[in-house]
Parts: sequence; C-alpha cells; structure tokens
Amino acid sequence: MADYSTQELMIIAAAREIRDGEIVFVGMRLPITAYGVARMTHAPNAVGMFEGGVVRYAPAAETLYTMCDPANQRNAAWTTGLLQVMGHLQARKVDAGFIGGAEIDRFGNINTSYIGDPAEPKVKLPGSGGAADIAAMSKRLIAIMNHEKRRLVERVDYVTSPGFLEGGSSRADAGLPDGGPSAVITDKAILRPDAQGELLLSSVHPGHSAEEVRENTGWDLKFAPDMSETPAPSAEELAALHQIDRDGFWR
Amino acid sequence: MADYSTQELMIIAAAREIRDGEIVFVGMRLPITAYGVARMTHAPNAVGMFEGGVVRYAPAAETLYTMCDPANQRNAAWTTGLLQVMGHLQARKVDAGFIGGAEIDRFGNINTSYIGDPAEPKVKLPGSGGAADIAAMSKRLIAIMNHEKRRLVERVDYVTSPGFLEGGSSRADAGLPDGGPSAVITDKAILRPDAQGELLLSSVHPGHSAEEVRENTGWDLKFAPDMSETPAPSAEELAALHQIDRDGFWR
Amino acid sequence: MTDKTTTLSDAIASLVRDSDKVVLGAALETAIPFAATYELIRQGKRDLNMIAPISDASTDMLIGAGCVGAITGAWVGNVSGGLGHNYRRAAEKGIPNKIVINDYSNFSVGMALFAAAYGMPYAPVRSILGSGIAENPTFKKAQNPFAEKDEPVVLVPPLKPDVTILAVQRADRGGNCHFWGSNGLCQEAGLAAERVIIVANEIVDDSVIASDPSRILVPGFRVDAVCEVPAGTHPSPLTGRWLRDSAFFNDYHARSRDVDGFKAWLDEWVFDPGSPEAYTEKLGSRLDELRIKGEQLAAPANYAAE
Amino acid sequence: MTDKTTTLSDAIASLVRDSDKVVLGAALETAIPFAATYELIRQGKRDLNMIAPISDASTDMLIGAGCVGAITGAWVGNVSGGLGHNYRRAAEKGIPNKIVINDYSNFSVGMALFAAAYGMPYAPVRSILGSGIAENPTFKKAQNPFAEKDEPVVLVPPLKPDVTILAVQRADRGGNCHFWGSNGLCQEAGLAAERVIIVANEIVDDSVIASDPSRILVPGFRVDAVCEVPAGTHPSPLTGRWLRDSAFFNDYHARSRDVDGFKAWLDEWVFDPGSPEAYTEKLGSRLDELRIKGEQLAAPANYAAE
Repeated sequence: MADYSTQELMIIAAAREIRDGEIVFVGMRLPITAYGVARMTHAPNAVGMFEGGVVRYAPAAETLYTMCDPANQRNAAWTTGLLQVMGHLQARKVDAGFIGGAEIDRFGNINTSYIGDPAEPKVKLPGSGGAADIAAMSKRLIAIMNHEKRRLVERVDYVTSPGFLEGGSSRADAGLPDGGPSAVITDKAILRPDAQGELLLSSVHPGHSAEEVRENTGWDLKFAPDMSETPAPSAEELAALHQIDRDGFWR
Repeated sequence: MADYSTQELMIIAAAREIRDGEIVFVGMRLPITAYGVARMTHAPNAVGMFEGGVVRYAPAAETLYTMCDPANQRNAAWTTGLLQVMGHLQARKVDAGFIGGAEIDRFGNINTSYIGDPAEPKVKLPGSGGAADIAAMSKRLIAIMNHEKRRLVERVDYVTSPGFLEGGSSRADAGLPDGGPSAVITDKAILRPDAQGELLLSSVHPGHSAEEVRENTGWDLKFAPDMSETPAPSAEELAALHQIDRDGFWR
Repeated sequence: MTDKTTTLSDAIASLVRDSDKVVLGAALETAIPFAATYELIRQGKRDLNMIAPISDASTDMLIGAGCVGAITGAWVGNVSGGLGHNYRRAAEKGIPNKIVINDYSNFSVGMALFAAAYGMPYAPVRSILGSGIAENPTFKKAQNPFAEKDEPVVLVPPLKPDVTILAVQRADRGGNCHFWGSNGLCQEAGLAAERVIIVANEIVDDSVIASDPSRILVPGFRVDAVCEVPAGTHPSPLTGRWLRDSAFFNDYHARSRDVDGFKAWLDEWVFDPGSPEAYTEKLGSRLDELRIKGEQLAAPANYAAE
Repeated sequence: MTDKTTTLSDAIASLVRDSDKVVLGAALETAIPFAATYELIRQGKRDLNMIAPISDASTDMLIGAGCVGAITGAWVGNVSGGLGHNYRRAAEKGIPNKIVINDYSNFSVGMALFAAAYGMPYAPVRSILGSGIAENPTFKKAQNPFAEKDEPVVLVPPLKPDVTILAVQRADRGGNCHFWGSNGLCQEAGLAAERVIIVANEIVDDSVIASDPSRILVPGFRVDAVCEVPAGTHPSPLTGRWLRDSAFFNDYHARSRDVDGFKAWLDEWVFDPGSPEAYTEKLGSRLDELRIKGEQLAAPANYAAE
C-alpha cells in the first residue's frame, strides 16, 4: 500500500521529535537511524550521545552492531568515558533521550528489569543499562515499543525508568526534574502525556484505527482532544532515510 | 667546614624520609631534588606525583621552574588531571607528602594563608594550593622550613594544613585519618612528633646545638628521648645529589 | 621498572580469589577481555561478585559456568540477542546457582566506582530517583542540604573492586598502558581496584608508552599484572585493532538458549581450546576478517621540551 | 559545523560580563591564556569572581588592575616569586579595591567544579577536614551516614562558572580542541561552565581534531568561541609548544612590588601593546627562544575501522 514500511514510519516519527541544535541520547538501532534522518533534514546541528563514551555529530557511515564499534569511534566528536557523557544528563544538558523497553504503563514508566515479582521473577530482563538515568534526567524522553497489550500495561511490574510515576505531581515529588516521556512511538500510533502525565492516543499511523490501538493497549486508553493521523513520511524524509539505510534494513 | 651545604643536608635528610616503592607527593624545589636522590639511592621504585596532573618515575633531567613545565610532561609516567592525581590522596594511596609553609606550630599545623587576623590580615599569603589536601590525607607528611622563631610558633594564626591540631586525639576527632607530620626538616634540625602530636627535637644538624635550636623556636621545644645528631650525608647520597644538581644550585 | 608481565593463566590464578568483587571490562561493548572470562571459567572460580555497567555477553557466560554469586551492575545480557539466557536461568530458576542481584544504573555504578577511586565517602546521585534501583538496600536516601525546598538525593556508597581486569591496545612490561576510543568506566574501575590486571593486545617498548603520557588509561604503578593476549578481546571489538564478531555473539545466543547447548558451547570455545593461544588458533582465518587492516592515524602530538 | 572563530577581543566583549564567575586557565602553572587576562584588563571588566586552583600570576594581575571582586580558589600568587603583591595589597589594604576571599584547596575546588559539570547536588569531601578552609561558610558539615562511628565530611556545593577560558594546543573552527600534557581542572571547568572560550595556539582543519577524538579536552558543542592566539599562553608554558618565560614572571614580581611599578608594568605589557598581535610583536626574538623547536612525537594510534 504505502511506499514505506511501518518501521520507516516509526523512524521518521522519531526523527521529528529531535529539534535542531539539541543534544540527544541516541541509543542503537531505530533511534540512531532517526537521529541520522533528523540531522539530514530539519536538525543539522543536533549532537548524538552514546553512553559508552562516544559523542558524534554525523552518524557513522557504516552499519553498527553496537554503539562502541570501531566505526562509531572513528572521527567521533569525542571519545571519552561514560561519566563525561552521562554527566551531561545529570547536569541537565540533554534535550532528548530515546529508550526502548519490555513494558510501559499508563503513566509512561518503563520496565526493563523484571517481569513478575522482582524477588521471584518470571522473566529476568537485562536491567537498566543507562535507561534509568536517561529517563530521569533528559528534558524529554521518547520511548519506542511494539504495540502489544502485554507491553502497554496498566502498571509495570518494576519501574526501571521513571515516567510520570503515579501521575499528577508524583514525578516532581520524587525529586525528579521536569521531563518524562513526551512521546511513545509504537508500530501503530504515537501516545503523548496529558497534564497529569497519563498517556493519551495522540496520533494513529496510517492504515490503523483508533479502536485497533485501544484494543492492543493494556489500559483504558483515552484519546487526546487533538487526536489525528500520524503524517506520512515526506519525500524529503524518505530520501534521507534511504540514503542512510542503503541496504534496506528497515524497509 | 663540611663538604656539603645546609641545603644539601636538608635535601638528603628529606630523601631519607622516602621509602622504596612509595607514592610520594613531591612538590617543587627542594623536595623534588630529594625525591631524585631517594630514587637513585635506596628507593628506586618510588613514584612521584605533582598536583597539576603529572606523575613521574624518574625525575625530569632538566631544571624545572614549575611542576607543569614541558620537561616535566615529557616521558612522564602519566599526564592527566588534578583530580586523578589528588584523588590518590583522598583514597589513601599516598604514602608521603612534602610541603613547605610560612608558619608551623607546636602540633605541626601549617599556615600558608593569613598572618594575623584572617578577617584583617597583616600578610595575605597565597593560600593552600594543594597543601591542605596533602597534609590531611598523606600517610606521612614531611614539612620543610627555615628555622626561625617567627616561623616555628606556639600556634599558627590559621590552620591551612592540619597537623595534629591541638594534639592528643584532636586530629582523629576532626575526622582525619592517621597521618600528620612525621618530620619537620629545618636548616638546623629535624623535629618529630611524640605520641601526643607535639613536635620534639629529634636530631640536630652537624654544626648546630640543641640550645641554638631551642632559642630559634617559638615554643618551649622539648627534646626527644633519643635525640641525636642528624647523620651527615654519605658519599653515595652526595654523589647522587651532585649528579642531579649538575649546576650546583644547592651547594 | 618492575616487570609485571605474566601469563593470563598465572595472573588469574594469583590475583583473583573466590568471592572477589570483580570488574571484567568496563567499556560497555568494546575492549572486553573475554580471554580472562574464559580463564576464570577454566579455573573454576566461584561466588564472584561481578561489577559492571555492561560487559556484553561476558557476564552471562560466567553465570552459566557457575562462577558468579552476585551481580552488582546495570545490565547483563547479550547485546546482539538482548536477553542473557544464563542470567535468566540463574535469576528465575537458580540454575546453575542462585545469584544475588544488586541493581544499579550505568551512571550510578559509575559514580560508585568514581567514589572508590577518588576516596569519596559516598556519591550523591540524582539520576536514579523514581527508579526501583533507588531502593537498592545498600543505598541511602537523603535531602540535599543546599536546596531551599525538599530535594531528595540517593547516596551511593563507594564500590571498591578486589580486582579489575581491563583490555587495552598496548602496554609496556611495567603495566603502563595506552587506550584510545571510548573507555566507559575503565579508568574509574582501574583506579578504584585493589588489584589490576591488564590484558594487552600488544606489549611494546617502554618508550612507546612514555611517548604519550596523556594516552595512559591506568598508570603502571597501579597495575599488578600485564598479559599479552593478541586477540584477548574477541569477540568484542577494540578500537583500531579488531571488529566485533557479531556472528559469534549470535551463535552464543542461540546455543545458550538451553543448558545443554550452553555446555556444548563452553566445551567448544572454553574448555577444549584450554588457552588463549589455542583459542586464537581455533578462530583461524576468522580472525583475519576481524582484524582491522586500514590505517587512520591520530594527528601527531609533540612532547618535545626544548 | 558552526564556525565559532572570533577575535579574542570580541569573545571577551560578548561572553564575559561584569560580576561573572570566571575560570581563566585551570591547568595550574601551564596553559594559562594570559592573552585573555590582558584583554579582560583592557576592557575594564569589574567585580569578576575568579575561580581557580592556581593560575600563576594571572589572578594577581587582574586584582591589581581592579577587575576582581572575589577569589574562589586555592591559591593566588606568583609561582616564581611566591607572594602576589597585588593580592596582598587588595587583601591587606583594599588597594585597588577590597576583595572577598572564598578559601578552597586544590582538591576541593576541583570537586566543586566536578560536581557542577556532572550535575551532582554537592560533593562530599574529606581532604579539607581540620583545615580552616572547612569553615568556608558556603560549605556544610555532615556525618557520613555509611560509617559505623562518627565520620565527619564536608559538603561542598557545585561551582558553576559563568565563563571558562582555556588554552589548548590546537582547535578546529567549531571549537573542538586537542590538549596534551597535564590539564589540571580544565576539563571539569570547561564542562561545568555556562559559556566556554577556547584560546588556541593554532586553528587546524576539522580533520585533525576528528583524527583523534580521545585527545579532545572539551567538545566543540560545549564551546562558544574559539580564538587563534599563537603565543596566547605567554609567559606560561604549553606542552610541546612553549617554554615558560620565568624571567618575565620574575620581572613582573619585582615591578609589581609597589603600585606605581605595577601600573608601569601594565602600561608596558597590557595597555601599550593593546592587542595579542602587538604583544607578540613586542616580545620579538624573545619568543623564538621560548618556542619549542624539537620534535618528540606521540606514538601513532590507529582509528581505522576496517
């Protein structure tokens, strides 16, 4: 139907979350590609950070398997330590951070640690890595997930990466600075928080319906007053993505 | 009379305070020369640290004006930051530290900040630099001073670098770890603390008398039970010193 | 200079003890001294407390081999595959043994190592507020006494490894070592540790290291043993030297899915080779493909002083 | 890449404001951007709060010229001569003006800058216990909550410079810069600052800096202005580039002993030359003697990725 894949749409939606001149915690896979698209379109001065100790202006030309691959080190804007890079988070210099997760809940809290009771877990997930720090300290958090009922849940089993906690003032009460998820980009839709921190359905990807999205969400998902359709990728956006994704990995 | 100068004796006395394999905060001028003599004689594996961020095994061959001179950087064991080097102090890895000072008192406290009332100082001295940190955290402190009544005083006007504070348990009570001055090397004598932290006359340099030393000390200086004469430099020690001090700066 | 060179086998035997707190690789996904991982397994070390931000699949291997009693870190898995099957089995079913998990985030484990390296009584951290990690019972909650209103902080105690094992591009016989590229927490982990083992891709003359003292990761006087193991980081990458062997990680991920598969993998890659040399030989031409052959040299830096 | 090159005069005019907290050189006795010291004096900046571990005689000059309202640091003097005459006159007699002195030690001012750079609410420090410095009223005393018995610590708040001015061997037009040799607190001061000015001995092509991203002191995206001033660190040394002009420091020390002598010195070396270029010209052949002509290059480091 469309001349782009769902993943391509997700990448381009993620790219649109990055503004020019921003410092962005990039991560791997989909977000790093999104960062590349943003740099090539509307955000040529964005700076990309990788928690291992790498900062880049232009993304690496080669396919990366990890953020620390030699191709990501060569001609980097800075290769240094983890603290030097992640210190920018705690010092509130990072505008946007991207993370994924196994579960996200109604208030945007993300779990990458334990499914089930943490003392007797049903599934032991790898843990935070830097996700907790990124979620706590980025000025905006963008989460990327597949839209499944078991992933978008009423309440996560364990808060690895805090969103709006129980909503309302609870994030601020916990001592966290402004921030929290500004967008959750799934393969079906984009959710955004209301003033209380509850995630609402903000836009539905072309080819999906609001009802389908609700059915695949583990809580009673409300619609944003200005709910719309996610704009399809523009020709310019797709051209940038195709230039990065030469091998068609995301098609 | 003797075939060595007072300063040469002081340097060699200071060198004897360094043990093999130790990490030593070296400083400039007299102590750095002492460190060189120690390396060439009994302490070939001593490591010398400079607070600007330099660590050396062998001292620089050239005359240094400051610890950060290019000659001290070249072929260093490490050139890094101040925290990396001074962090070794707070982590209790530094065995011995050398400092000088304008005033030292009966309990080995040193002042390099204010003469007179700190609020209305008679003389504003440069301040701590790293001296406070070195005095607080080295396992042993060696102070080097000229022996004058106005410098060896009953009580310093300001404690820049803590010794045994008021003596007894007062150093430990202030939260300081074991340490404090183990030797004060002057141009006339060496003082060492008793169990209460009071500096006693431990040895008198050849050519000086205990009474002369007492007269030039600003408190009622007591004699150590094992008081002796400072051993004259050995031929080996002098040879090492002369090899370092090619221009005869210290003769 | 004291000669600190030794075989990796001797270094692990003499410097790593059962129940030690161990950092093995602290650069996240690069420069992981897997040769030391294998040697710890071969020597049957037990009850190790592994401290790490992320060491790719190394920790998962050690868990499966029964070497690990506790995890003190931010992440255990397999970067290529996501989940770590051995970590799951141990945490979910106590196979091969139960493990204690002390959760950290990358930044907080970094600050804990920094605190130990720099002699801090503790590190006040804000970046884990709101996370379950802040409930780690070894942490304490406090208020920032400089803030005008309530401002919670988490106090993280120093983490002092008994032994830190790091991989570097080159070292001299005294353990002075050069590293370039991102280093994660290698410097903090090295400076915090009681004992340090350096796994060097190459042992070079002293003058090479001394020529560039600003490129030193951990100075030799803090190092206890240095071992030359040319492919000692395989399958992880090493800047300017080795590409990542992603197929190897994928194969490990697939085969470690069940216990028998993992045991067969262990036999094939750890016990049968029996030494770093035999492992390298087994890799054979595969290593040639991973070896970086190009040359893009750092711009010269002059240290002359006259 | 945004071009951030500008003249030093423009950088100081646009980025340093009266009453700012300023770090000018943080490598102790090396790499002090004296060209910026002179420019601050020429532009008549007032009430600056100078933060530094040790910046040799730079701070003494600024005090004498009436630019300084406060010292937040560990040491002010003249390394060659010991005491700083202008510092003494200001502190003892209020000449040319009274100054506020916030005493730190080198390590505690370092931890305070680190705390600001890394977003810590404060740094708990032990190395100033027992010193009069611990009575600095901006600090707080506390007990280490992890200790079993009383264990006092001093809590030092973050020190966030409004502007940090650093000297480096080379930078590109985007402010990305290389530094080698000991750097004191330059990285912490650069990362902590609201604004950063880089005084580069040399502006080089982007590819030179990008060839060695591990030698970067402060990344360009944190830099606001970069100024090429070839002898901008004179009379302080710069590793691999310039020797220290000790005679210059001695002359300054002798002449600054009284106010008239200092004013004559200021006229001769700051106001009359009027620009970095004229200052360099005035130094003439003296600079040739200080220029490092030898070559002792760092061993090559390869960053190729294939």
